[in-house]
Amino acid sequence: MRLNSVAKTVLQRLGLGLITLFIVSIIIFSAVAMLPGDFAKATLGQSATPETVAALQHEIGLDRPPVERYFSWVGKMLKGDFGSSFASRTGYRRTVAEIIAPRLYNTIFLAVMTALIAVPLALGLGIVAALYRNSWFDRVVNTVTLTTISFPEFFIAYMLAFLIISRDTFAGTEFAQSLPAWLAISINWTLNVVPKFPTLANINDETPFWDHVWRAALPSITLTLVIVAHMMRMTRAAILNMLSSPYIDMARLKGMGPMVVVVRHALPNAWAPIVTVVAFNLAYLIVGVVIVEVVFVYPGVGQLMVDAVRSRDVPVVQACALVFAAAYILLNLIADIISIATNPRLLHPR
Amino acid sequence: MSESGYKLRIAQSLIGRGKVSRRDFIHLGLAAGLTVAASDQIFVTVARAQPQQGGFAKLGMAHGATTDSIDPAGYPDTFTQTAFSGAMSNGLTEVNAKGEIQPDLAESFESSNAAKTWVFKLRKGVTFHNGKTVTAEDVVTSMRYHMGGDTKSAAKSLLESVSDIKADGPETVVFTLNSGNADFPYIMSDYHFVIMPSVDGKADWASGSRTGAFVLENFQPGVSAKLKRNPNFFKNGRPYLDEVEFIAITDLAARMAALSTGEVDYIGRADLKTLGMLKRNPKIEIIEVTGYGHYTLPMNVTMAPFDNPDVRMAMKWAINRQEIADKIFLGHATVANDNPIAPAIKFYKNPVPQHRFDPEKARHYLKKAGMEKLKVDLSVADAAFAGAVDAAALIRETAAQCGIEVNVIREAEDAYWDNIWLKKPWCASYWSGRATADWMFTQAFAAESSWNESFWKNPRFNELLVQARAETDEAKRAAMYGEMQQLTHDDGGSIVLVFNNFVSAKSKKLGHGDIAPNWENDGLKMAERWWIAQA
Amino acid sequence: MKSSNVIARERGTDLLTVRDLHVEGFSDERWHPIVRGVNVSLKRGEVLGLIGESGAGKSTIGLAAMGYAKPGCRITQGSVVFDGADLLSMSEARRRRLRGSRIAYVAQSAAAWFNPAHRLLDQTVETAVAHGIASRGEANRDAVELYKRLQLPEPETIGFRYPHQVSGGQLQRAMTAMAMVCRPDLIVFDEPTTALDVTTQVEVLASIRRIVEDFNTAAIYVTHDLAVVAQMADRIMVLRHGQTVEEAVTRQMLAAPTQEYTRTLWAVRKLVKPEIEARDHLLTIDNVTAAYAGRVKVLVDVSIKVPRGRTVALVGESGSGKSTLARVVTGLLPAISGSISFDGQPLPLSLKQRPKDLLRRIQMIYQSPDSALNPRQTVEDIIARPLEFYLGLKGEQRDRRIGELMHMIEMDESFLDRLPGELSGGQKQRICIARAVAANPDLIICDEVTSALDQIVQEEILKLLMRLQRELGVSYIFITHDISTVRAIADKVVVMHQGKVVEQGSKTEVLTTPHAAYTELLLSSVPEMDPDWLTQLLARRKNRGILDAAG
Amino acid sequence: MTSAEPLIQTTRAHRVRRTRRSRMRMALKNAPLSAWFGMGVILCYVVIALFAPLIAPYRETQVFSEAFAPWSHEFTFGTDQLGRDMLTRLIYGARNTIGIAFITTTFSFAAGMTLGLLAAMYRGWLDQLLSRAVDVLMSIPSLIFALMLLSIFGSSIPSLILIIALLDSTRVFRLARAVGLNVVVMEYVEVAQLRGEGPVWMLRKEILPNVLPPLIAEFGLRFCFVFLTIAALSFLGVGIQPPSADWGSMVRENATLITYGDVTPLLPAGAIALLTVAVNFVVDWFLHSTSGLRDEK
Repeated sequence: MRLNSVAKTVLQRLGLGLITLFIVSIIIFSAVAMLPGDFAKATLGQSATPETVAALQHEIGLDRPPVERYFSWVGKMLKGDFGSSFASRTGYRRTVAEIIAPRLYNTIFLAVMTALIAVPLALGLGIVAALYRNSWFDRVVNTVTLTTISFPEFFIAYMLAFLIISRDTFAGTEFAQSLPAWLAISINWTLNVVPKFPTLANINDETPFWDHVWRAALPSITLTLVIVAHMMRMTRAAILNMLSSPYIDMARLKGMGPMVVVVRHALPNAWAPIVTVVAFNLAYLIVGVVIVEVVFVYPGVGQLMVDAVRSRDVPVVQACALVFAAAYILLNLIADIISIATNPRLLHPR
Repeated sequence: MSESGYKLRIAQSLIGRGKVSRRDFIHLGLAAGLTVAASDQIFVTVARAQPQQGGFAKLGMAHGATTDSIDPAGYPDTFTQTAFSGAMSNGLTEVNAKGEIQPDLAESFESSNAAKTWVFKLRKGVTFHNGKTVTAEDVVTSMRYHMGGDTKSAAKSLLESVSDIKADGPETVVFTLNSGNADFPYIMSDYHFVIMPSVDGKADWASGSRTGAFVLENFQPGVSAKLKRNPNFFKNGRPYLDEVEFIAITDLAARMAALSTGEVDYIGRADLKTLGMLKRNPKIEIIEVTGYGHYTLPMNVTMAPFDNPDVRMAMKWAINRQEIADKIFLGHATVANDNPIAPAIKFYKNPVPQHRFDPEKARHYLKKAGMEKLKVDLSVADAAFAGAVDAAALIRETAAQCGIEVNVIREAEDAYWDNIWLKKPWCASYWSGRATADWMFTQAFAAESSWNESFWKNPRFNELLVQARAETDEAKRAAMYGEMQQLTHDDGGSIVLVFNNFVSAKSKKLGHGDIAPNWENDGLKMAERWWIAQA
Repeated sequence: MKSSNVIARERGTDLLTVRDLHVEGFSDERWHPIVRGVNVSLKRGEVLGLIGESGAGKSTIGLAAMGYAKPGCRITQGSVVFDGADLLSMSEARRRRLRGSRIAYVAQSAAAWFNPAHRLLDQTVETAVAHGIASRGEANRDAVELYKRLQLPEPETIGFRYPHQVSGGQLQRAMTAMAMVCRPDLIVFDEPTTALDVTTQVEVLASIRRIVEDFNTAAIYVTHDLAVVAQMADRIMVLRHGQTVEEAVTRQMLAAPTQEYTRTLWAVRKLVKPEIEARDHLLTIDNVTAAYAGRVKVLVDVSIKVPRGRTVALVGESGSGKSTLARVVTGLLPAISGSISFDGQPLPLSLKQRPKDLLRRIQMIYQSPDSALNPRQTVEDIIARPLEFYLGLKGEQRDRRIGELMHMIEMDESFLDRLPGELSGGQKQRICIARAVAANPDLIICDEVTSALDQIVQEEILKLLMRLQRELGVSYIFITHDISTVRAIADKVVVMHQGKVVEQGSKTEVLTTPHAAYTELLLSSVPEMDPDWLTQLLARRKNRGILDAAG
Repeated sequence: MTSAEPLIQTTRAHRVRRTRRSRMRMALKNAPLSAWFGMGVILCYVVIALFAPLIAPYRETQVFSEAFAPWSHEFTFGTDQLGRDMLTRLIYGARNTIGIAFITTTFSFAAGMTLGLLAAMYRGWLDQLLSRAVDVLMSIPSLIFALMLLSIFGSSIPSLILIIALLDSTRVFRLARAVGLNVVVMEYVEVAQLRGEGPVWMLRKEILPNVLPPLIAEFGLRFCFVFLTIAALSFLGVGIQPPSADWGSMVRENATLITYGDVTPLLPAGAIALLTVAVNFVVDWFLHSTSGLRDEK
């Protein structure tokens, strides 16, 4: 009976999700159609002549009216066929699925890796900040995280790259020479403690697992810096909100220590808002990392989509948009399910 | 010269072939009266200067997109050009480091019938990567791939003057042109015109089987391409490298960082802003070559106010080219003189006077055109060339001092070539340059060319263009091209700002000879020509 | 441990001694005194009642007795000596060991004080297990034993439920079990029955009293309800503004209070309105049935007549449907069937169908003035709106009328530019009354308008309402669960239970000779000032077997 | 009655006319140090933005001969790649950036808040329709979508503002709706409903004032994030028209310098960061003092 009502919610949400995907596909298709130029003109660029453009348009079917193209795309989609990239030629088919699959793997790899660092870190910092609110620790963590989110991502990425480069070059800079020797040496020593993470994350399908982890380190750290602040602030706020609940006073009056109060009594009730913000950030990790991908040359879906938009490769754009939208919808759904599962009121109705 | 000195010289020549070890060489040096350090120094210098066999190079390219393919109809940018045309394939001819044309897959070529008929003889016994021998038939189908009504090739227009190609036996190909063209072999060196095996009468590009120094091993569009040495390459001793990997690094800072941290050994298109800082790294060397490429601001001469030659002249005097070269290109560019022919090109003649920023002259011409003040729109985007927007900002300031108000409009980068170029009265444009004066003029200034970006139709110029093309007397040709260059300078609609330099950077462990100026990355042939110095 | 306690008790020493306690609270960026120099002493097994109005500091003293100050409060001065050790000067870790194990706490609203994320049993035994007093298994068995003693239904399995799955009275008993699990020497009860219905309250009081007696636990019993404290406490201390007013043994305190303030507290219970017969009816509710969207019916076949210029009291426990009836009359929840007529005319069932003038004639006053007043509007905005909206008053006319209304509710015009947050509870309720009266209504529905207020304030509000009725001839539907309020204001009484009218008639009729069994149960459950009332009631009910039926 | 009288007398004796202004003054008096710091910084920024032409040493687009000039007496922060004074660009950047961010945020709040509150008030199909539409918009990657829209409509400042405002308004909608739902169940809203008030009054007088605190806090945060969006968009090649200076684009233009430890790009980035931190300090205090969120006790 209970499970049924949860299952019903899930099914209902999945249904809504499918409708959302459908609308997203229409919006994206129209947007690409409204973009100036098309695939043929974009690839031929400055050297385009009307005849070559027409020939290319004909080959990839761009000479058909947009509505017809959309519905033939939908028809194939319903059969599970994502179609082929416009970059395909006769005898050289590049299906959208085979283009996206490895990149989606990379994107998810990076997202999971970052989440494994960022989520525990954010929860830990948030809990400690809530426990010792208004302490110097709380203030420092707050200000530092605020500062990290107020820098553009690419800027953080470049600064990390600077640190890595400085490992080798710091000693030779004028700045280092202007410093007292002991300071220069200790800075240099500190820089060399930092592992020499690769500034290029150009992995491919042959990259071994641990090498993949190693190469994805800098992108992952950048993203961690970007998302930790949000999650940490939310965790802190949610727990503080809970800490003003009577049952927390009760736990204290029962003689429970501060750690038990937060972990056993406040946290289980704070899951819903925390999970929501974590899901939001995970969605961001999958959907919004274009810039980090570009800066570290990490072959993910974001960069693929931007490339595809630039070259007006409609089938790829469509597929990327759907993958992103689906990720967003699923993550939110999972967050809702976790919220239900951690709330006895919803899980065990009277 | 002592005997040991003689041996030392012999040894020096052997270093390059990897036949003398460092230790042996130092012994020889000691025998010749040198110190250990001095002979080691000689060894290192020589070793670097001499090609070495073996090694693996990672080359960071400034381009690369997920839509890239090995199809020679495309090759939109340096990634595909360098990896697939330069490293993997060959054309009939190539341009050497001095800018001269030389046979490549062809053994020799000659023209007849006032440069209307061109006969190319192929090298014997050259094989594709799949083992098939290259025949004249393959050349014909490869060329036809870029011709005809249904071709999608970006190089189609280059072959528009070819009326017929036919194989004359297995090793001879005959091209028949509509009109004489003394520079036709240069056209054959274009990176699109790679020779592919013919399968059932069609050019088979998809298999990737070509004739080049490297065989494609792994290609991930927009990410990287890995190639390994072709053991059967027809040029003796080449290539030197065992393996190369081309890596697409489109972000400037990422490219610079990758070189600084040793992730890659070479980067194309270095960041000019941070070049000075990169230079401080002792392991890194900057390579700068003046190319044929140039940046222009075409004015549509069929539209007011640019239909008035005096207005065009006023504009030409209202721009500070030196400032643009210094600030936008940080000195890594050569000031041009409204003449699209680069100094390195044959028949180059600098027109007089040199156009420079001169408010007096600009006002003079403006007055001559009957105007006190002028207001014009300038459409730019960095899609035209990196720095176009900034250049426009500078032009706005200098033109203002000449009574010309330039309204800078930043256009969308996407579809810039489609919507802005050839459409707006005044915009920014870029030409990667052509190896010959004729080629450049024919594409960008000839009356009938669809890329005549200023819609300039000067009768005398067009008459000279046809004459010069078929003229075989060098001196007469030089005079004709000289006059044409003066015409574009005085009357033409294109403001040619500067010639760009190809600025790239490499780790010192990469060795190379003289660098070709025709394209970036050593004429796109770096993979074939470069090596890893052992030291 | 137990044996040493026994020895100590026999010696008659104090278990708890609070000396010169001062507590401050932080609000408006400032520290304000809450408790100002209170002394308390408590012997083993003794129950002390703390009584006073809200803000008297009684709960704060209760918590301070555990060495605890709520977040935002601080103990600034004094000592709290428990079994020979000062709670305030000992280390936090030592204090923590005492809490839960030797001093326990039972809160007012168990629903909020239980952690919604854990099962009852886990929460009950947490202290015992955490303090190492019992193993998990022992503690579980003991908890079940306590549940039994506290007469919880299904004691074996109720521990596996979550707090939201259990009723308020049961939760309050489960919380007592939680406090008892370590067999503490002292329990602080902070208004443990205030949020409960009267019939439930009786049972919980009985359970608490029994278990405290059984284990001979000392207790501090905090409440504002004199009748309740009379049943529970051995001694009573009266508090006001954080200071002790007087302290005495229960019977003596009830019989002969020495202080004026105590006497005013005692006097409140005596307000009674003489009943007046009705002449004609303003509102007639006929066979009305109502339900919330798609759910079970909350009102079944209800028929009530409201006499003009008189007060009808709607009595019942929570969930009896009395507030739903108010929503039906106002049109917020249109009835599914039945009809309502107002002043002889049929009343459209839905709010949307009623013309503005009809809306004006029926006004409503809510239980909690905090949520009924927009916190961002000044008093003037609030009172002026009906004048402008219904009557179209402007300028001087409007200002004059506002002045009249303020005078009517006995408040100065200086309050006009205050925000609700700057007023006391009683003042806010007066503003709500002024807002209702401003519309010149014929009928005002009062939904538990006094139950959130202190007793003295309650009385003032009731007097005000009665005066307004005399002056304006307005009719009231007065929803309440408090029988003394009914006595104070009603002409006619309607008793509701589970969505139905159980009994209705004139006040005297219903209150003195109840016909329905439910009415009788309800009336008999209202605590009286007699300290023996609970004992006698339980004895009487045991004879008749009522308690078992209701439990 | 008798006991009410003395109460009135005491309040009259202490009577202070409590206007909005005096309430604000009281709140300001008790503001913590961090809030004062935040307000000081914001005030400086606003003054700089308003009086940019008076403060800046040179014209916004004035070009000097030396590009990348070092810090000197003449050019406090040196010159940029075209030889324009960095300090001047920063000062004008404040004007353009803050102006654009402010207009954008205002638009997104006007739209998001109105629709969100309407959805909360009416529920039913209107709520469903708007909520689903917002779901759809939010499930499209916003940066890439903005890039596409800017390519379609051209990257002029008005379209930049409208597009960012549109994409931002989805979050505002969600927040406004969520907060609105908490307010519409309050009894004072029911009172207004019973009185027969129309939707405009309900929205403007009953609901809006009570949802403002969290929304104003969000306004502060969103306002800062507009800079970051502009910076991100200019990274992808669409941004503000030159030669106008804006911090987001300035960070982008000079970002590559940071990989060599040059501090130039830190100036605009630091300007953004300082403003963000300042705004957040003020927002935290504001939320605390209006206790819209029980963040701290």
